[in-house]
Amino acid sequence: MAAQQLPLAKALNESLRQALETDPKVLIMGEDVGKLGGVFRITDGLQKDFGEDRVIDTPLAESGIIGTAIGLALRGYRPVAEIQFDGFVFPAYDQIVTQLAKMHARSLGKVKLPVVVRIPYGGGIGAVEHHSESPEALFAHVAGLKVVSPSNASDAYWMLQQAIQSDDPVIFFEPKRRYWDKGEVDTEAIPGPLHSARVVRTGSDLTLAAYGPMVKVCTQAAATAAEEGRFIEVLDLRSLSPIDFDAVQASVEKTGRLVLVHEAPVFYGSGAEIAARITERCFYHLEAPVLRVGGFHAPYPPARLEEEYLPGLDRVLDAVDRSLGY
Amino acid sequence: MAAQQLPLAKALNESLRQALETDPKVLIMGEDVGKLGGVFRITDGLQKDFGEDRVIDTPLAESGIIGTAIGLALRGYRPVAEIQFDGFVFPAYDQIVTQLAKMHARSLGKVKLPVVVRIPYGGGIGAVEHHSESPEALFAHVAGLKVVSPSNASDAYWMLQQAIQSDDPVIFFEPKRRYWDKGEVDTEAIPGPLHSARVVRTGSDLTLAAYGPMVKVCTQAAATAAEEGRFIEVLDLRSLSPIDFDAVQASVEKTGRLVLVHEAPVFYGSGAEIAARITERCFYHLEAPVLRVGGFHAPYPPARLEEEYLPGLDRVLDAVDRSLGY
Amino acid sequence: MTVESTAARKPRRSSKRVSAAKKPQSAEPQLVQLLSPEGERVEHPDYDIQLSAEELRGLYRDMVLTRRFDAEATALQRQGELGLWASLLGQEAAQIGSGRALRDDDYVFPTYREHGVAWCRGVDPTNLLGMFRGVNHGGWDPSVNNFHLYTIVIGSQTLHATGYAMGVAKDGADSAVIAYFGDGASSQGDVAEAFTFSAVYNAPVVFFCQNNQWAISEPTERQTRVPLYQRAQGYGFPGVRVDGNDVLACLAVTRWALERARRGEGPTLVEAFTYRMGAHTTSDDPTKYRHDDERAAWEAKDPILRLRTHLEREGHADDAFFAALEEESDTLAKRVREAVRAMPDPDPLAIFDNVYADGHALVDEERAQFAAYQASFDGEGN
Amino acid sequence: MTVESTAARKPRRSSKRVSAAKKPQSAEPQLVQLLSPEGERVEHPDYDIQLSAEELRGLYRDMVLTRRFDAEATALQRQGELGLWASLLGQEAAQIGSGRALRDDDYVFPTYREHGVAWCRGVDPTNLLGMFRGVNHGGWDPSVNNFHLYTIVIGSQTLHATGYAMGVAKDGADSAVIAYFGDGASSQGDVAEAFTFSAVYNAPVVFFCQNNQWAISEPTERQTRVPLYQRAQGYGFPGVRVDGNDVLACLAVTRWALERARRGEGPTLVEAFTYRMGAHTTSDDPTKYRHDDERAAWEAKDPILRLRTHLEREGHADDAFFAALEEESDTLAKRVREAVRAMPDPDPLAIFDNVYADGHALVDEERAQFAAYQASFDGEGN
Ligand SMILES: Cc1ncc(C[n+]2csc(CCOP(=O)(O)OP(=O)(O)O)c2C)c(N)n1
Ligand SMILES: Cc1ncc(C[n+]2csc(CCOP(=O)(O)OP(=O)(O)O)c2C)c(N)n1
Ligand SMILES: [Mg+2]
Ligand SMILES: [Mg+2]
Repeated sequence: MAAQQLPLAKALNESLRQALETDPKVLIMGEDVGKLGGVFRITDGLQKDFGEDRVIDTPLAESGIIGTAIGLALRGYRPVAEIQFDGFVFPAYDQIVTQLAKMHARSLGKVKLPVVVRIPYGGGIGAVEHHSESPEALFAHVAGLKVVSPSNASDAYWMLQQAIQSDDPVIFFEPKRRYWDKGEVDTEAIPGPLHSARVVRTGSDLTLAAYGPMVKVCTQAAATAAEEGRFIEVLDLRSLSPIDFDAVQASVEKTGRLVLVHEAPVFYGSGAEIAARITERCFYHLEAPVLRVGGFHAPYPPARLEEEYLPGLDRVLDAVDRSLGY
Repeated sequence: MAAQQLPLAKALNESLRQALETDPKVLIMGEDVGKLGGVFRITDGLQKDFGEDRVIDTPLAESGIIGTAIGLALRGYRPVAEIQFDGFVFPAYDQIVTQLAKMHARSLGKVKLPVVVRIPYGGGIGAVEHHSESPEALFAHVAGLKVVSPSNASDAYWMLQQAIQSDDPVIFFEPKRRYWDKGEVDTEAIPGPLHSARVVRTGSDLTLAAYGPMVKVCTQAAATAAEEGRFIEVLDLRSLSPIDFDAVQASVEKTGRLVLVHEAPVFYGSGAEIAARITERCFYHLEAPVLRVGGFHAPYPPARLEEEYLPGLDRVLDAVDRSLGY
Repeated sequence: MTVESTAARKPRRSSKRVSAAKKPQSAEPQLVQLLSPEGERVEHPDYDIQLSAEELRGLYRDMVLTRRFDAEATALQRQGELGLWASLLGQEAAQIGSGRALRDDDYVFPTYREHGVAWCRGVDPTNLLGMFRGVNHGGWDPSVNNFHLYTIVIGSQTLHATGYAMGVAKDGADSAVIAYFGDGASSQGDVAEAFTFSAVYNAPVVFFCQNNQWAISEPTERQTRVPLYQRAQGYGFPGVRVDGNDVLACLAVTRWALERARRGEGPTLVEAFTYRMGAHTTSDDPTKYRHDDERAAWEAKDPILRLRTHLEREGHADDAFFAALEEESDTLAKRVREAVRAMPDPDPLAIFDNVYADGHALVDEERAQFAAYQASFDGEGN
Repeated sequence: MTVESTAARKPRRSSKRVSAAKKPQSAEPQLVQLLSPEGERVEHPDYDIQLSAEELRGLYRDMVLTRRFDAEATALQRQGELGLWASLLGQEAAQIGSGRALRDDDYVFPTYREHGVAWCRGVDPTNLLGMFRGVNHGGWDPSVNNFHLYTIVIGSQTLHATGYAMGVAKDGADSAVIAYFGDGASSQGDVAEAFTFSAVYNAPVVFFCQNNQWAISEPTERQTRVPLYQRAQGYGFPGVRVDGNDVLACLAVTRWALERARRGEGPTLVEAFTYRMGAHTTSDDPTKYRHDDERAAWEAKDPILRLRTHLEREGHADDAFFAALEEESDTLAKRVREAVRAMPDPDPLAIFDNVYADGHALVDEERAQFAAYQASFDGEGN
C-alpha cells in the first residue's frame, strides 16, 4: 500500500486526505471543492469523508477565500485554499501580497500564517482565456511567500504535505497538464527538503533547468540530445522561492552551460533571476550565456496557437544547440 | 514661460493641466484628487479649474477606479487614474492584469484602452507600511502594459504627456521622494521617444543603469567615482516595459561592465531581466558579471531602517568596486 | 473599574421593534410575472406591456433560434469542433426579454453565456464561437453592435459597464448600459464596487443578474442568504426580482429599468430568477452535485414552451409559422456548423499581434525571432 | 420583426407600489441614542443599559485617558518623535463604548485608528506608537489581548475577522469577533466579500463602522447615497445606526450585536455615526476641503463633555474624581512621552528577521552579505 502508481492529480488528492486525517486543524476551502471535488477533482470525495466543516465550498470571491483563510489561520487552523485556475488568483492578489505575505514580519514573528494556496497553472489543455497562465514570478518576487511547483506524482504528494506542515504561506503551483501523468508514490518514504532542486538526469555538456510542467519536456529533450551524443543534465528546480541556487551552481560548474525553461513569459520571468544570479556565481565557468526558453511577451494565446506558444521539444533543443554553439 | 525651474511634482501638475486643456476627453480620477488635490498635491487646483466632471474624487476602491476607468476608455475617454500609494495598487491588480492589459489583444485590436495609472512609488519619505514599495516588476512582467518612470522634472512633464497620448495602458511610476527636486522644464521642447533610455553622464569604465529615484544616487556615485579617477557612464532607463536594451547594450559594449540599481527587491526584480538579456547580448564584452544593487528579499522595513535598506551611495559604490575588481 | 464586568448582563430587546428594524426579509419574494408557466397572461400593477402578435412571434422566434444555435454549439463541442461551450439552455427568456428591451445606442456588457443577448444585438452567432473553438479570445468588434466582448473573469465587466455609463452621463446622452452577471458573481468584490460607483455617480446602468441557481456546483445559498435583488437597496437603488423564464416580464422590467437610467434616475438591479437547465459548460458534470428532479421541476416552466402555449392559445401563430421557424432553425444550425468547420486556425505569428496598440520593441523582437525560428524548419519540409 | 421598434413606448408605472417596493429609504435615519448631547439619559425601546455610577465613571475615565494619550501622540509627532499620527479625536465614545462591550475572549480586528479600543483591550498605549515612530510595523502580540495588529490596507481586516469568526464557530466557542472599519472602507470590495462570507457561514462577527463623515478629504456622499447601516440588509443581516458620540448607546448596541453573534444569529453591522474632529493624520490639512463650522457643530456633541455633564448632573462624580483623573492623565502622558523617546532604533539586521517562520535560504544569504558589508565600515571608524 505504501508505494503505488498514481496520476499526479490523485497523488494530490491522497496528500490532502492524509493531511485532513493527521491534523484536525487542516481545512480545505475554495470554489466547488465540496460536492464536485473541484473542477479537476483534486478534492474528490473529501467533503463526503470529512464533512462540510472541513471541506468548505466558498462564495465565488477569491479575495474572500484568502482573506478568510488568513483569519482561520489566526484562529489556529491550517487552511489549504484552492484557486480554480491561474488566471483567477488576481482578485486575491492584494490579500496575498499585502496580508498573507507580510503578517509574520508585521507582527515581529508573533503571528504565523500556515496557509497553502493551491493553483493549477500552465497551458496545454486547450482552454479558453485565463485558464493557461503561469504567474509564478508575480509571487516569487514577494518576500514572505514561498513558491513551489511539483513536476511529478511523488513530489505532488510530498511537497503538498510539506507545504501544509510549513508555518509559512506557500503558493503551490500545480502543473495542470500533468495531472493525468502517472508516477510512483511511496507514502512511507522520507522526503527530501521542500526547497531543494533535484537532478533528474545527470549529464556533462549542458544543464537544463525547469520546474512543473516543463520538466517532462526537458527530460525528453535530454533523451533526444543523448541520441546525438550530447549529455545533458536536467534539474527539476521544484522551488521558486527560495531557489536552490547551490544545486544549479554545482551543475553549471560541471557543465559550463545553462538553459532555463518555463512556460511563463521570459520577460521578467523566473529565468531572468536564475540567469542573473548564476552568471554572477559562475562567471568564470560559463562557456555560453545562460539562455532562456519560455513564453513570449504576449497574452497567453487562444488554444489553437498554444502548441506554437508553449516551449516544446524543438524550441528547447534549439536553445541547447545555440548554447553549445558558443 | 516655456522653460522654467519646477519641482518634479509641479511638473506633473502642469502636465496634467496641459492634458486637460488640450484634450476634452482626458479625465483625472482617484481618491482625494479633487478638492484636496491628492495627498501629494499632484492634482492641486485641477478640479477647481476643470470641474468635478473631469477631475473626479472616487469612492475608496482601487478595483473600482481602474474598472470604471476601463469603461470610460471604452466610451472614448482618456482617464488618468491615481493610485494613492504603491502599496494600494493591489486591490486593482486584477483589473489591471486581466482586463486593462489584455483587452486590446482580446478584441483583436478593435478596442484601445488609453488609460494611465499614476503610482507614487518608492521609499525614503519616512512613511508607515505600504507607503514605500517599488512593485514595478509586477507590472512589467505583464504583456499589454507599458511601464515607465521619470527621474526628473522635465521627464515627468513630457513622459506623462506621452503616456496620456499613448493608445496603450501605461503604468506611470512617480518617484515620490523626488517630488520636491527641482529641474528645468521646457514646455515647448520636442521630447524624445517615451521608451528610450537616456545617457545622463558619459563614461568609459563601467555602466550604471537606474530609473526613477535611483538615477540621482547613481549620478552622485559617478561623481564620487570620478574623483577617484573612474569614469562611469550613467543611464536613466526611463522605461521598464519595453526596456531600451539597445541603449544598455551600446553602453556596455563600450564599458564592459554593468551595475543595475533599483529600490525594488533584487530577487525577481527588473535588474534580473536586464542582467540576463544584456549578458546574452554582450557575452563577449562583459569583463565582469552584471551586478545588481537593490532591496532585500524582505518587506519594506519600518522607516527607521529605510536608510539601511535603500541602496545608497555607499552600496552603489561598493558594487562598482566589486565590478571593477573582476 | 470599568464596565467590563457587566458584560454578561443582557440588554433588553423588544423583539417587536427589533424585528421590524433589523431582521432581514426572508420570506420567498414575489416574482414579477406577466405570463404564467401555463402560458396565461397575468396582470401586474407596476409592470405591464402590450405587444402585438407579430412582436410576440418575434420574441418566440428569437428564443427558438437562440436555443437551436446553442444546441448546435453543444453538438459541435461534442464533435470536437469547439474546445468548450457554455450553454444558455433555460435562460432564453431572461436574455431575449432583456436584450429586446435595449435600444441600438444602449451598450451591453455580457458574461460568457449571453448568446441570446448577442443575438438580439445582431452579433453573428458564428462570431461567438471563435473563443470557444480557440481561434481567438473574442471575435467581434464591440463598437459595431454596442455589445462588449465576453468577459470570463467573474464580475469584472460590471465595473466596465459602470464606467461606460459614467461616460454616457458625461456625454449628456440618454443611452443606457446593461451589465449581465450571475448569481455566483454577486459575491465578487468588483460587483459590489460597481454598485457603489454607479450609485454615487448615479450612472445610467442596469445590473441584470441571471440567477440560474447555480455557480458551477454551488447553489445560490453559498452566495447569499437573502434573495439577491435585495442587495441593491443597501446601495441606494431599486432591486426587482422577475420571473426569468417569462420573456414578457423580463422585457417589461428591463425596459422600465432602462427608462429609469435614461431619465437620470441611476442604476437598477434586476434579478431574473431562472434555471441553468444544462451543465455549467461542456466540461461540467452536474450529476456530481444536483438531482434530476430539480431540473424536471424547471422543465415545466420552460420559457419557450410557455410562450408557445400562449401564442397557440391566443391564436397568434399558426402551424405554418412554427414550421417555417423550424426550417429557419435548421438553416441557422447548418450555417453555423459550416462556418465553424471552415474557421481557419490563426497564423502562429498572430500571437504577437495586438499586444499593444502603439507597438513594443520586445514584441517586435520576439516576433522576428520566432518567424526566423519557424522559417528554419521550412527547408526540412515540415 | 421583433419588438425592438416598440422600445420607445413607456411601460405603465404605478408609482404607489413602485415606491414601496423599489425606492431606497433616504429619509434621515434615527440614531440609537441613550445620552443626549446635553447629557440627559434618553430611553430607547430596543436598547437599554443600566450602569452603576462606578461603571459610568469607568467609561469616562477610559475616554479621557484615551483622548489624553491621543493628544500626547499628536504632540510627539509635532516634536519629531513620531513620523505620523492618526488621531481618534472625537471618536472616543464609539471606541470605548464598543470596546467595553467586549469580553476577554472576543477578538478585535482594528484599523489604524482604534487607540481607544486598544486601551479597552489592555494593550499598552506605547506599543501602539512603534509603527508611527517607524521602529516596527506593529509592536504587540495580537494573541495576548485578542487585539489584532493595526491594518493599513483599507478593508482587508474585515475578511480576517470573518475568517477568524468562522473558526470560532468551528470550535464551538461562544466568543464573538469585531471588525472595525471606516465610512471610506465601506466601498472596498473586501468589505462586501466579508459581508457575504459572514452571512453565508453565519459567522459570529460584528462589523463596527465608525462613520466619521470623512475618508481623508472625501465626504461620505462619495461612498454611498444611503446611510451605511442599510448596507447590511441586502446581505441578510441587521444594520443599526448608533450615535457614535454617545458612549452608552455604543456600548448597548455593540453588546446586543455581540450577544446575537454568541447566540449563533450571525453577523451585525453597527454604524457609529460620529465625526473626525481633527485632521485625517498629522500629514493632512483639512482646511483644504472642509469648513470650520462643521467641526464647531460637532463640538457641541463632544462625547466626553456629554458624559461629564451627565456625571455631574446625576452627582455620580465629584471634583476629587475629576482632579484625580487629570493627574492620572498627566502621568499617562508623561509615561508615554518618556517611553517613546527611549524607544531604540531597531538593529539594521532586523530587516531580515521574521520574513519567514521557517527560514529562507536567500534571506539568510542576504543577511550574511549585509552583515559583512556593514562590518566593512567598522574599521573606518564609522
Ligand atoms: C474570478 C473568477 N473566479 C473563478 C472563475 C471560474 N468560474 C467560471 S464560471 C464560474 C461560476 C459562475 O457562476 P455564476 O456567476 O452564477 O454564472 P453562471 O455560470 O451560472 O452563468 C466560476 C467559478 C472565473 N471565471 N473567474
Ligand atoms: C487600499 C487602500 N487604499 C488607500 C489607502 C489610503 N488611505 C488611508 S486612510 C484612507 C481613508 C480612510 O477613510 P475611512 O475608511 O473613512 O477611515 P478613517 O480614516 O476616516 O478612519 C485612505 C484613502 C489605504 N490605506 N488603503
Ligand atoms: Mg449561476
Ligand atoms: Mg472616515
